[in-house]
Amino acid sequence: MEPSASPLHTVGTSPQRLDAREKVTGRATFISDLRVPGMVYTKLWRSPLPHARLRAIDTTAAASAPGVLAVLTAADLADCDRYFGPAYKDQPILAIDRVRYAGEPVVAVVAHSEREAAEAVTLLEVDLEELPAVTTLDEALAPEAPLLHETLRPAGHFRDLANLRPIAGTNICHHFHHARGAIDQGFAEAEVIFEDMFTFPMVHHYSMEPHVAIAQVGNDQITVWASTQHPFPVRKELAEMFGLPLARVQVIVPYLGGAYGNKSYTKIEPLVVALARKVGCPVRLALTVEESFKTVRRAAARVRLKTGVKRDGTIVARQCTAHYQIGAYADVGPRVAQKAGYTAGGPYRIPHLHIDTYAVYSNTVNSVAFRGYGVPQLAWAYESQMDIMAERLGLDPLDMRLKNLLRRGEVFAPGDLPIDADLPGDLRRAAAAIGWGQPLPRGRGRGLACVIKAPLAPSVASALVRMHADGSVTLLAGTVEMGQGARTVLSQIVAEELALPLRWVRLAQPESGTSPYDQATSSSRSTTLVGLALQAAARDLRQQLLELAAEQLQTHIAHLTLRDGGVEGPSGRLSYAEIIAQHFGLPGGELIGRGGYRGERGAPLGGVAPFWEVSLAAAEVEVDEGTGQVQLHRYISIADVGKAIHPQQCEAQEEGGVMMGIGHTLFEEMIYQDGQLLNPGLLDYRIPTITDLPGDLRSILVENADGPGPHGSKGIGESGLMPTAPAIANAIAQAIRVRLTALPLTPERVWQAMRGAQAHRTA
Amino acid sequence: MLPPFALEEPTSVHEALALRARYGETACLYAGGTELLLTMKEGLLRYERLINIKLIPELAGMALEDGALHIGAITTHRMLERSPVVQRHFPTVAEMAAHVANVRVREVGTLGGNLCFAEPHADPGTLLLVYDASVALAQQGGTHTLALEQFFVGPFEVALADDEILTAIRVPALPAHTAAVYLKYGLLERPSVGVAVAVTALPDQVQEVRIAVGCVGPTPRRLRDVEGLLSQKELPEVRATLDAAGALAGSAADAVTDLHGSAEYKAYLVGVLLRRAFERAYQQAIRGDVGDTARGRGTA
Amino acid sequence: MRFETQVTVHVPRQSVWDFLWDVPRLTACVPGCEAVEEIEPHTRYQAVVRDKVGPFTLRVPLAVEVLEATAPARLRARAQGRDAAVQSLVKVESTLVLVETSAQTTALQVSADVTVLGKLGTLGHSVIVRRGEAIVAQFASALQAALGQEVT
Amino acid sequence: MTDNRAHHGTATGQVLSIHVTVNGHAHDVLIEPYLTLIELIRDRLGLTGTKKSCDMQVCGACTVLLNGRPVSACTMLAFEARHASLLTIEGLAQGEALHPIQEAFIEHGGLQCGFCTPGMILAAKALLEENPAPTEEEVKHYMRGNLCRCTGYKRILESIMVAARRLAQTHNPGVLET
Repeated sequence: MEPSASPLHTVGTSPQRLDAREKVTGRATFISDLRVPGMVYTKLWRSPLPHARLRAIDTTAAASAPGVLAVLTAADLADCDRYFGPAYKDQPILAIDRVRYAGEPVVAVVAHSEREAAEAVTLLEVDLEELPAVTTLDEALAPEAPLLHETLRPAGHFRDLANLRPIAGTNICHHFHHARGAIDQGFAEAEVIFEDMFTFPMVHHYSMEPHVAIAQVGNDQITVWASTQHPFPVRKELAEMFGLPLARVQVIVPYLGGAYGNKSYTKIEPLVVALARKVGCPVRLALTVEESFKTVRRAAARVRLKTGVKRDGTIVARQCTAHYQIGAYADVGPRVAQKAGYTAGGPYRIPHLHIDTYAVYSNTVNSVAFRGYGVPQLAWAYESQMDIMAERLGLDPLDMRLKNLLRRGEVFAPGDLPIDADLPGDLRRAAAAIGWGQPLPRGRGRGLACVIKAPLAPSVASALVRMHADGSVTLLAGTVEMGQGARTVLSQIVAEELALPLRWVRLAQPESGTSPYDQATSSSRSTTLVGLALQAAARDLRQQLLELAAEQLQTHIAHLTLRDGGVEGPSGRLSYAEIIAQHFGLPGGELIGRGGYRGERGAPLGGVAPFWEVSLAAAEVEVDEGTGQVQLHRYISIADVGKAIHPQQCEAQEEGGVMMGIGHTLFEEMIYQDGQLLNPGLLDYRIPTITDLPGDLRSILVENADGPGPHGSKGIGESGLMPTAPAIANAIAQAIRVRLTALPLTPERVWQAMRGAQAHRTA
Repeated sequence: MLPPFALEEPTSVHEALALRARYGETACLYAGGTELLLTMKEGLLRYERLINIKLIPELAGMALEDGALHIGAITTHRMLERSPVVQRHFPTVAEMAAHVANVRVREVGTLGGNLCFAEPHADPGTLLLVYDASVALAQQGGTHTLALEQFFVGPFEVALADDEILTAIRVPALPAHTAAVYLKYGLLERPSVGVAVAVTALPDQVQEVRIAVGCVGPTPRRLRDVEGLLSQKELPEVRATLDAAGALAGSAADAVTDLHGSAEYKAYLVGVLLRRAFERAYQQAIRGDVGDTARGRGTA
Repeated sequence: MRFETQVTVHVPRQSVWDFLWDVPRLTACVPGCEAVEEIEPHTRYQAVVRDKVGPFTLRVPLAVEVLEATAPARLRARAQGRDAAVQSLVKVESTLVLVETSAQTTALQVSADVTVLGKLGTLGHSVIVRRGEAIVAQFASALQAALGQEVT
Repeated sequence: MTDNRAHHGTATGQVLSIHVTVNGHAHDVLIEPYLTLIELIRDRLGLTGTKKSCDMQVCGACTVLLNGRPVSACTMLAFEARHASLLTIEGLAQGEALHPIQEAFIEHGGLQCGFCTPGMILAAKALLEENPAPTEEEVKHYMRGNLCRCTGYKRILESIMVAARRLAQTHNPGVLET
């Protein structure tokens, strides 16, 4: 049959999500819903101590418990490389000789049922010899601090981590230094110098679906159904650890129940594979929420800023020293410190810049990728300090920002992409939308913030578009659908190129063995870069169609156009089905289009930013001067999306980001005491609810079609949450003339600050 | 995942008491289970048996008995919230119930269970104290009543013997010209501070003030010393005393520093909520619209 | 969590010190302390401590180790153990400082660093804090009482 | 530990036979008294639309309707469904005809990753049956116990308000019930 002539030119419209129907009916399959025949279950014994030597493990009672198939420790896994990690291969599948954080997996019990495995875990006797632990930055950085790792083995996964710089004899696993201009000269030229310190706590992603994986091993082959944003890096790591060719490792990723970075790179996959190898049947590990809290978090940070300005508000110099408290194992910690550090100057013109960031190990849960990738920690500092400076200089925070914001085309860093957005224009829109400058009742205030982030660079993506005999197409790409709407948006991009109705386009779920390589579903890159790869593949296919049609219609390509699922020319029209049937001489076969994206190398970090992810926000708050409680009346979020392929989802991404940002701004914090996480669950760790929705939450999309992606698009996946904290803190400062420098801005912190200020005024 | 247990389902209080007597500490009464099952899943509590008391007719239902509200032990928070009788005669109780946890917990959780489990961060006990509520405790010998104030012993601890069952809660009507207000406050899932105030007043004449504080201390408690500071006074004098009363209430609340905040902050909040609750209750009392609102989380 | 308290007893410091090594009588002062056995005199002991908060009971076999004994002034010990049923681990490092306030009176400073790891946290931090405070206070007053008998 | 296993020993034997109507279909199932409702729904009945997240009645991902009332399947005993009518997300649509709430969530972008969606939609259904014309404040109050980490809630709120208007138009919302 012919594809119906349903409306084409889908780009820029907001069609129904292609996954929506499955998801509202409960038919969408998440990994936690999968059942593999013969599957058995594992539960883990985790260390209660933050740092200890493993003296002895008595597994006898557990091993003889009902339903138990195997009880495994690191010693049983010696026949593979037992360490993994994207920056350093420093994380063991199960603890080896030592445990480095409370919650680290030590023993795995495999049983016929989850219940039997859980019961058997309580029978394990593990003898630990406690070692001194470091759970804060100060402890970890102390001169005589116990070291978490004596030796480090770089993983060589990232081009931009080619030269990792650990500092020997310390817990610092990476020191990133970046300088422009001459800092001393800069401070000499400055008329006023500001020095401030800001802190950002450990926070947890809380994806609704905790980590889960199922592994099947056999016939010299590994198959893993994994809740990962990174099927290809996971495949690489598994292949290396278990000594298999990439072609023999299949990583399959159905829908993810949220991720936000917590399912980036390798997490629990090596463990389930190792266990499946031992017991000879498929093994499933589904973490509880508490276990996810003990698996991933955002890096805490302490940021010191020394900024020199002219009295008129012109910034001349900035020195930024930021320490990121990462966990017991590096994961992407070093890269977070580096990539975020690179943008520590913010979206501002700062001639003399001197940046040092450090990733510091501690006996705590691993800090992993988390939406914003280290930038929210720095933006919290530099956008708060911007208002501190404006106030002291007697300037309007809006004017001071406008004076220093980089203009379109200005150099951000030599060799990197020049600024590709109209930042002053965007900021004016934010200010206008919030009614900047208009009078407010007592207790209310407004705040602004603008942030810039560099995406993953250089990166690689490849894609295939298979057109079947009836003209419908299957897209093959490595992008994971984790809620961001990639399946819909990427399908729109191809439907547009091939003049097909969206219904005729389907993006297959990523399977590392069959989907073409994609580096990562992260860093706000899928629509833009995978979109480019798919667009190229679609154009390749389009060209094939045109050439065949030209031959079949005996005309020149120049006279042909694609419309409504067919090719039209002066001498007539052929549907794609007809073209394919004529070409193969039967109603079968298929045409395949190939496309790819390869990032440009160079720039200070090794890859040129394909685009800058800029984000601006304006907030209006009211502070209850009795309790210190902050109420958000209005919040405006501005995202420079270049071109919105699916406007509704772009706005929704922003809104989701903003609410997540409101969480770490107002209440989220993982609290450690005696080396133990005190609040690994929703009774004591509070994430935003629908009642936290600001009175008026609006996201404004800036569309200047100036992005590198299809139709001028840019990524905005992280934009929403990056400026939230400083925008709100700046509004609070305007409302009650109190400046907070530690997140979260809990009512108690606000109250303490108000009291402090009062005491200060009366004194 | 719950540890295994057996289920007993008595259909009369008599039968239930017999089971209590037979199994003692190895069995636990089960009504809504919202708190019990959580702690059992955590492995903190293990019982050989749960005794489901929801099939016992005597424990169900709500009724007005000579002005007082009789609430069967297995009455859920939702029933309290939605009962026309409660909404009409004890609107503050209905409002409080409407703000307990979330709707799913309210649908299942019972008032009796809530009081017996005595999780310190709970709402109902605090408000019911200012009504001088009492609980009916059945024993094989018969039933005796105990003032709610005496019922609360400590965190997770109440004056309920192993051979007893709480069958009902009795909530006397407030005196004439009296309004009660319950204000709670918190950032986390469970409330951090709860303050209940009942004010009996004529314009500018404050006759009686009852005050209870919950969540902050080990148990909800009446603050009679503070009540004394505010009762039988002219309004201006009461207002002048409110700060002192708030401070006293704060220290009397016996706060500790925990994940909900510092003891200092909680003590301070008790004072803030006390002042706000008093003003609201006074205004309603003199307007004659008794009852009024218990306000939800963070809306102090 | 750190808990501290101080009591004064009308007993010479040396006799207080001696009392501290009278294991049966000392452990009688520790709330919930059941069996105690001496593994190695003045250095290592094995004890079982039971505690109850409402329906929640904790039964912890504790390995006690004397870390420092400076007669007759200062005694430091560490106790550690885990309740398998509740999946919780308890660590207590306690210090007793004896200050001679007069020939016949001694001030006892009791301090304890208590760590409770694992599921027990679910009960709520405040509950554990209160129990800790209570236990240290009970211990101190029990000591006072026991030593009180000493003089009479 | 041994004392705990002793505990089990005395308790494990008991099996209950319950009759329950799930999404309109009658089931007679044998269950242990300690089986939770979510275990019955997901593991025994294979209805995986009901999701498990926080496991402590806070997040609402496991919300199902028991005789029309929203409950957390994670912390409810399965035997409580005895003689009851249980509605899970799989039972909301009539074949391919979606419930107006489902349609509203699709049109207004009330979902992203979709993990909270089944519970969210069922909670909204219970709300609208109880209060067919809620204010935004009433929706927020009722839905406070259903968490979403993706959407930021704005479009969920919109979806529910729109669904309410549509349901009000259809004279008899009951027809869509199972």
